[in-house]
Parts: sequence; structure tokens; C-alpha cells
Amino acid sequence: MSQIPIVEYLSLDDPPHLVANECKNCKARFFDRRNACGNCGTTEFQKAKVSSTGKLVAFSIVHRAAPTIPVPYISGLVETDDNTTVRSNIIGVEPSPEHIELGMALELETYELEKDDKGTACIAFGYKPV
Amino acid sequence: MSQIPIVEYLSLDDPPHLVANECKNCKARFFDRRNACGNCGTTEFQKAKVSSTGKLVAFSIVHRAAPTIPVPYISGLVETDDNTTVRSNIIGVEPSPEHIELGMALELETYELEKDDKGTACIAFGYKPV
Amino acid sequence: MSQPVWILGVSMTKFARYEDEDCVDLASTAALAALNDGGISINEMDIMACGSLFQASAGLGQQVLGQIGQTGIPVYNVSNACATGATALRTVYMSIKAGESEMGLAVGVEKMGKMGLLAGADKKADENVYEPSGRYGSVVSVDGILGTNTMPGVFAQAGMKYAYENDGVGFEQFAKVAYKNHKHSILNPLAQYQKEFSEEEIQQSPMMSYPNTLLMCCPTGDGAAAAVLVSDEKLKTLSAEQQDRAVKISASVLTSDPYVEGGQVQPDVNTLTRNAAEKAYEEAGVGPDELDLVELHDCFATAELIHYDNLKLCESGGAGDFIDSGAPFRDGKLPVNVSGGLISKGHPIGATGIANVFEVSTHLRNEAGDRQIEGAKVGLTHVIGLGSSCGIHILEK
Amino acid sequence: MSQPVWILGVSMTKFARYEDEDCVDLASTAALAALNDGGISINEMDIMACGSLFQASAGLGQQVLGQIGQTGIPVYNVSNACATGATALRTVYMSIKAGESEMGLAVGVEKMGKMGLLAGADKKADENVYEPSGRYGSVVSVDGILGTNTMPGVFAQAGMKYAYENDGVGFEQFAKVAYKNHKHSILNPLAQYQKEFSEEEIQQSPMMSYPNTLLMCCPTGDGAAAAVLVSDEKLKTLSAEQQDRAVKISASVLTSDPYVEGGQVQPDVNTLTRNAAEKAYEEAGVGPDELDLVELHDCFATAELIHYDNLKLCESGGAGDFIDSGAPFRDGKLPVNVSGGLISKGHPIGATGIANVFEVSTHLRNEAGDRQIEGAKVGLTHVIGLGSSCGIHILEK
Ligand SMILES: [Zn+2]
Ligand SMILES: [Zn+2]
Repeated sequence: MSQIPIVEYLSLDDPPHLVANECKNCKARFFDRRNACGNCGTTEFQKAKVSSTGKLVAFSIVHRAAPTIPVPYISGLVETDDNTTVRSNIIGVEPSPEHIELGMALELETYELEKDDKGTACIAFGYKPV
Repeated sequence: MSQIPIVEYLSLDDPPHLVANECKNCKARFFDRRNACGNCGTTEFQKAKVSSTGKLVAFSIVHRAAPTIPVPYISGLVETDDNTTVRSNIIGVEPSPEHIELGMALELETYELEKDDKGTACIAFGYKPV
Repeated sequence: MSQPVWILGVSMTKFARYEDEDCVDLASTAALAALNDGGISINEMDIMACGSLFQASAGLGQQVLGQIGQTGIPVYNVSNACATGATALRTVYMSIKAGESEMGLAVGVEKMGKMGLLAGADKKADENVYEPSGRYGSVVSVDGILGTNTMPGVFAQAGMKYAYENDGVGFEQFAKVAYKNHKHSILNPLAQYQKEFSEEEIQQSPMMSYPNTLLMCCPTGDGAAAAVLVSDEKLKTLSAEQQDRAVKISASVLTSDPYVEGGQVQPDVNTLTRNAAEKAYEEAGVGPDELDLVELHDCFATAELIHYDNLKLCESGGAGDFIDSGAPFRDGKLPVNVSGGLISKGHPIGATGIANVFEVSTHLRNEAGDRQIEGAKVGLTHVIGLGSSCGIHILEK
Repeated sequence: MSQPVWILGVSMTKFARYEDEDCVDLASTAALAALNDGGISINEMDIMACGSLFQASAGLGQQVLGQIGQTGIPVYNVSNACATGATALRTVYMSIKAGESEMGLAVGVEKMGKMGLLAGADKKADENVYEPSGRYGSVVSVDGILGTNTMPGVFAQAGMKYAYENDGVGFEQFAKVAYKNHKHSILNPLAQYQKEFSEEEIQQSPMMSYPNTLLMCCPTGDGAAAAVLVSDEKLKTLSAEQQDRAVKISASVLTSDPYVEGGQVQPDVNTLTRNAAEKAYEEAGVGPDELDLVELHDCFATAELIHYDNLKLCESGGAGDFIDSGAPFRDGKLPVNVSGGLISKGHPIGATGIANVFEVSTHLRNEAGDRQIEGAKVGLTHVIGLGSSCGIHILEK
């Protein structure tokens, strides 16, 4: 059964992890396709594996979204152990303020979001409490 | 049977004619809803009946248009006898360059364009050779 | 140093939902009112700048001149997210500073109707075979899966990050910000809403993106604002009344967001505001403690709170204490958003960055009626748009 | 008088259809190339202006900086129909003139794909009960009933009006303009098309809007162009090579269309061009007879012909004779559109007003290779967008 990651910066290699385009000059990390470095303007990049563990530095519990998105869900900013900020849903936690603690330890988890008409599975990721 | 003009500046009063918003201060004429005068900036207007005869000062024979528009058709700029420029289709003439003469005398003519679902007729206008 | 630029006339329409008026109508109304307020004719304008976000491609500036006086002057149609109006104002300012113009007209306008949340559209709803596309090689729309892209969510997270890094900030403080602005708006007849709500009502209104409830979010709406700017030299040739009512632009600053780690996943709304504020205070030779009132960009309650700190209205890390102390209320130490702010006055995007200049100028001129902040001499206006752009003006009388 | 502003670096991408690159890619490519051409870093830029018509609301300027160097400088996103790129350039120019910036980056970009005719959309296709709406109280879409709103038609009529008022102008003259530009383009590797056509082929290609046939209309396409501007004072601190290659902006003018009778029914493309030309010649202290080459806005063959007259390249009323005499061919008295012009080089709207500056600068620097106009010292660039906006720059070496 074939799989495809939801975004190219998610690697499904075992174990799944995020991969950044890291500027060779200044080490700034980016998840998108690059024309040059947004920090220093140079154009050489290397692939960098991003740590899959980190902590929650900000969140919102979203109650209004596009019709296809189940609400409420938790959106969070995660600072990984190697100091890269990632945005994702926070999973495995009740979406109410009393269950979410700023600073809590998190780890990356992948899951199957849905399949397309050819049966290919879209693999998404989130962060869950350690 | 009810009728409605294609634009508010077409009056269907007998005989049909165009009506401009004329600036009381500088006599500039406008066909649209006004906030002030585009020429002098003042804000008082009166209705002015536009002459229904004039001459052709520019044209194009349009061969590509939205699917609902029959092509080719002649688009023209008409300078009326009271020196107001009007844009409209030129009707009653073959849409080929050899049948159209710049400077030719024209007069306003109205016609039923189509009806809506309530049977109201949309009355459009064009200019035809005198 | 170069001579200052002055505001000769300024106006805003009431922010509301307008069914029968289009952007050209609203912008023309505001422009005519600003010209009238300045006692000057469109024929005296040497430049026009027009800001609109959603009609940025429409050549609105020329359309407005077509309605109010088509004099052939250069027209700049600009857009910069929620800093669009400030950018229009600043474009006219720059032309005067460059010596190309003596006077100019800046207009900002927006019709938003009931647009909703400004979320990224779900661009792939009809697709059924995955194919990576876009700058992230995504196969489905990621909003709501890889976190939120919506405005309420982004500003909610910005507020929560501040709460994580500083003490004394939480849901109650954010709610109090909204309480203040709704309360302020009852004195402003130009506000879209003029209704007071209790802190409890605000906390219990429908949750949009925690911690922002519905009453902590700005509404969508329609409106326009305009300003006539004049050079120092030209102002001296005008009437005593015009000179008396003119408001000095002591600083005009526009910044974008510099690179920061994390800025790629959520636009940074802090650093560019801090940079702009620092530059503006320096340019004006004015410190935050000298301000008599501030109109800042409270698109969401969480945003206002963090900008207390970004604009140095409070001590570093002290935004929670600042609102708790009552300082930014209209009878407090430093009134913030006495207009009602975006939360209650409304936020027709292109108009906002000139409407806040209208508000502050009106107080500096002692013409604000019921909502006048007595003796106001110095004020600051601030807008910020995601993606990102920050405009700050310091005005003095 | 104030010191001149210089072009330090300038670039354009090939105009083409790009499947895999978005506006940010194209604009970033052009920006990096312009910086590289100027031997300068993004870190030295004090301002950035970005022009795009169809993505005017997208904050493209900030997105480009995000890719090539997010330094926190003020960003202006501008749009002005087909004068969008020239407006971006001029915004940077103005900031330098105002003393706010020493150097700045202007970028223009567009992706048009296969958009077709830029006609007004048929907004009422689904309606079935008439209700007057809009500024004219229309009950159906009037395009094609009350004449044409499409670009080819508007510029066709503008050409035919000139033909009505002047002798020696007709279908053959308009076709000859297109013949010239297609012929020129075979020497320009950056042109979207590089193919020569006979006058007969041009006349017999599918009729779009008489007198403009398909080969007399600019194609839609994608592309970007960028320029780095520098103040006179700052230039003097740079290397000898940079100073040698710098191109002086002797005039930079932007106008809108003043009121003329008839302008309400068809946008006037003449008066604002005449006004801009007059101002530019005066500002530069240069007459049309001193120009070595001109890149003017030939969106349609009819447009180029009338601009010969508007820009005073020919005697008043003599545009027909001018093209018949061969004067605007590359070996003629005053070469016009040696790049191939919009008709063959292409017209990604936001890029056009900087791409023409690239073309003229490249000749003035004697770096135009096969298509070099020998000994070119003075050139003029011209763009005009409907609704209306005209940008003219005079460049000198
Ligand atoms: Zn780097
Ligand atoms: Zn008038």
C-alpha cells in the first residue's frame, strides 16, 4: 500500500521525522522550497534532520475552521530540542485549556489522514505529550 | 408588457434618448452615478438630454468576446451633435472595414435585447447610419 | 534635518456594513471630507495614494479621482495587509519629503461584507489524486492539520507565547482588553458597534480560537478614511485656521518582519513592531512616557496585549499588569484605543491605518467631543499586517 | 537641484510560460540577478517595492524578502495596471529622493498563464430577473452590447481615432509596427517569442479586434524583472566598475489621466502620456531628437503607433509617415522596441515597467550583444495602464 507525506518536509523513513533545508552558511532552517536564505541571502543548503522531541511554546484551541476540519482542535507551536520551531496540531490531548500546559514535553507522531482515489494514504503528523 | 433600459442613462421616453448627469458648474457630462465632478470637483448636477444624432469617431470590429456575445460586432465611439462621446455597438452595418466610414453620420436606435424570467424586456441601444 | 510634514485634513466614514455604496463611493466620501476638513481643493493635490487590500488590483485611486477631480496627478495603489492604509499615507508623506509634492491625498478603503475568518481557502477540495504542490510540496490543504493559519489562531498563539514567556497573563487579561475597547466605543459614533459588554459576557461569548472569543475579535466591515498631507513650507502660506488645526507628523515609519527563527511557521508580529517603535520614538524625539493616547492594532485582544510591550507602553514583560492596573482605559495613565479599537470600531482593512490617524488627530485638535482625551498633545498610531508589515506614526500638536 | 538616482543593477527573467515556478520564484530570481548585476547584497537595501497586478494583495514583496533576505526593511506592494512595474521602480526612487534610503530594490512580476483578453467578466450570467446595479444601473453585462471593454478593442479604437484625425494611418501601418517588433525579437533571447512574420502573415493572422490581428496583440505570459537603485552620494563610495556600469535616471515621471470629454466612455491613453513625456523631457533636459532608443508600450500595434506621436518621436500627426519611413526599425533614425516590444517579447504585466528599463540600460551599458544599438547614450522607457497610469523614465550613460 503506497503512502505519501502530507508535506515534503515530512520524511516517512523509519522513524518518521521532519527534514529542513538548512543554510550552509548560517544554519537557518526552512521547510519550504528555497530561492536563497531568508537570514543571510546565500544560496547553499543541506538537508537537516529535525529532532522529533520538543516542548509546547504556544497554542490555540481552534473552534471555527473550514467545514472539512473537525473542531475544536489544538494548534501549537513546538520548539524542538534542536531549537527549530514547528507548527502543527497537538494530538492525544483534550482540546480544553485545563488539559494543555505551556512548556509541556511533546514528541512527533505520524498518522494516516485519508486516502486518495487510488488508495494512496496521506500521512500527516502531529505532536503528542511524551 | 414591462420594459427596463439596459442602463439607467438610457431613457425610454418617446423618443428614447440618453440622459447625462451634467455638472452645473462646468457642464461636464457623466453617465454614471456621481460623487462629485471629475472635471471641477463640485457636487451639483442636473439631468441633460443628450442629442441622439452624431458621427463615428472611432471603431473596432470585435471578433473575440464572451461566449454569449455574437461576433463579429462593431464597437464604436460616437460624438454626438452636442459634443458628448458615447460608446456603443454600431448596428445596421456589415461588420467589415469596407462598410464602415470614420466620420459617418449616425443616430440612436433602441431594440429589445432579451427578456428576463418575469417577461420584462431589456431595451438596449446602438447607433445606426442615418 | 528636513522639515516636517503636516496633516491638513483628515476624515473617516462610519465603519459599518454598506449595502448600496461601493468602494469608490466610500473612498470618495472620505476623500471629499478630508479635503473639506483641510479647507482645500482636489486641484491643490500633487499626488494621490490609495490603499485597499481586496481591491488592490482595481485601480481604485484613479477611480476615486474620476469621481472627485481627475487632475492627472500621479496615483499609487498600494497594499500591505492590515498596514495598507498606513502605507498609502506614508507614500504621500515620502513624496512630500522628496520635494516632488507640496500636498497630497491618501485614502484607504475596504468593503469586507461578511467575509469570515480570512482563512486560507481550501484549495484542493475537488482533488482526489495526491500530487505534491506549492512551496511545501503539500498534497492536501494543511490548515487545521498542521496547526492553524487563520488570523484568530495566529494572534491567539502570539498571545499565548507571550503568556508562556511572562507572568500574569492569561484569559482574564485578554478578556479585559476587549472589555475596555467595547466600553470605549460607546462614546464613538463612528464605531461599527457601540455596545458595552461585561468581562463575563466577553469570556462566555462563543470561542473562536482560544483564548480569543467572538467578542475579542474584530468584526468584518466596510469603510474608508482619508488624509490630506502638506509640506511645512506650503502650510505656512495657508490660513491661520488651517495652520492652527494642522497636526504634525513627528515620525512615520514602515517596517517588515526581519528573519527570526520560527518566523517561517508563524509570522512574527513582535520584532517589526519593536523595530518600528524604536525608530519612531527616535525620529520624533518622543518617549512612550510622553504619549497622551495610543491607537494600536487590536485585531484580536491577544494582539493588543502584546503590543503594550512591543510599543514599550509598559515595562518589559509587564503587559498583564498594565491592563490589570487600568492604565490603558480612557481614564487611565495612558489611554489605548479610546475609539473602541478594531475590536469595536471595526476593521475595514485598507481604511484602518488612516482611521487611527483620524482618531489621534481629532483628539490632538481637541475636537473629539464626548470621547475627548483632555489636553492630548502627543499620540501614536500603530498597525500591523501579517506577512508582515508594521506602520507607526507619531503625531503632535 | 537634487542629486540624481542611479540604476546599479538590473535584470529580467526570460518571458515565457513557467509551469513549475510561482511568482515568488520568478521575482526572487530576478531580484537575486539584479543584486548580483549590481555587485551588492540584499543587506545593503534600505527599501523594497514590489509590483504585481494579479497578486497585488498577496504581500509578494515580503514573500520575496523571505526567500532572499528578510532584513526588516520597509516594503511597498504596489499596483497600477500595466504601469505597475514602473510604479514599483518609482517608489524606490522616491524613497531615495526623500533621503530615507541610499539603496533600494524594485521588483515587478506577473504570472498570467493563458488568461485571454482581460475582458470584464460577465458578472451576471446566472441572473434571471433584471435589477439595475453598479455605477451605471445596468441590468446585464454591457460588454459587447454597448461597445467593447476588452483591451484589444479599446486600443483598436484609440488607434482608429488617430486614423480619423490624421492622414496616412491605416491597417497597413499598424501591421508594419507588429512586423517590426516581431523582426526585432529574433535578436533577443529573453523574448517570449523570437519569430519573424511577413507583413502579409501579420495582416492575415486571425482578427481579434480590427485593426488588431492576433500577431498585433501582446501575448500573455510569465516573468519578472528587478532593479537596484542607488543615491548619487552612495554610488560615489562604490567600486570603479560599479560606477562605470551605473545608469543615470535623468527623469522619472508618473501621471494619471486628467479629465477629458469622452474619457468616461473609453479611457484616454494619450493625454497622460503627453503630459508625462513633456514633464520627463523637461526634467531630463533632453529632447526627443536626442534619444538613441525607446522602449514604449506596444500592448497592441495600434498603441505603439499613437505613442510615436504622444512621445513626440514624430511630427504631430505624422505617426503613419514615421513607421512608413522606417525610422523606428533598429537600423532607423530612432529605434523603437528593439527588444521585440510587448508584442513579441511578452507582457507579464507587473514586470513590464522594469523590463523596459533593463532593455534600455543594457544598451546604454553596451552589453546588449547581438541586438546592441551602437553608441546608445540616451534612452526612454514608457508604460501605460488603462484606468489610467503612465510611467516614463529617461536613462542616460
Ligand atoms: Zn543563511
Ligand atoms: Zn464640473
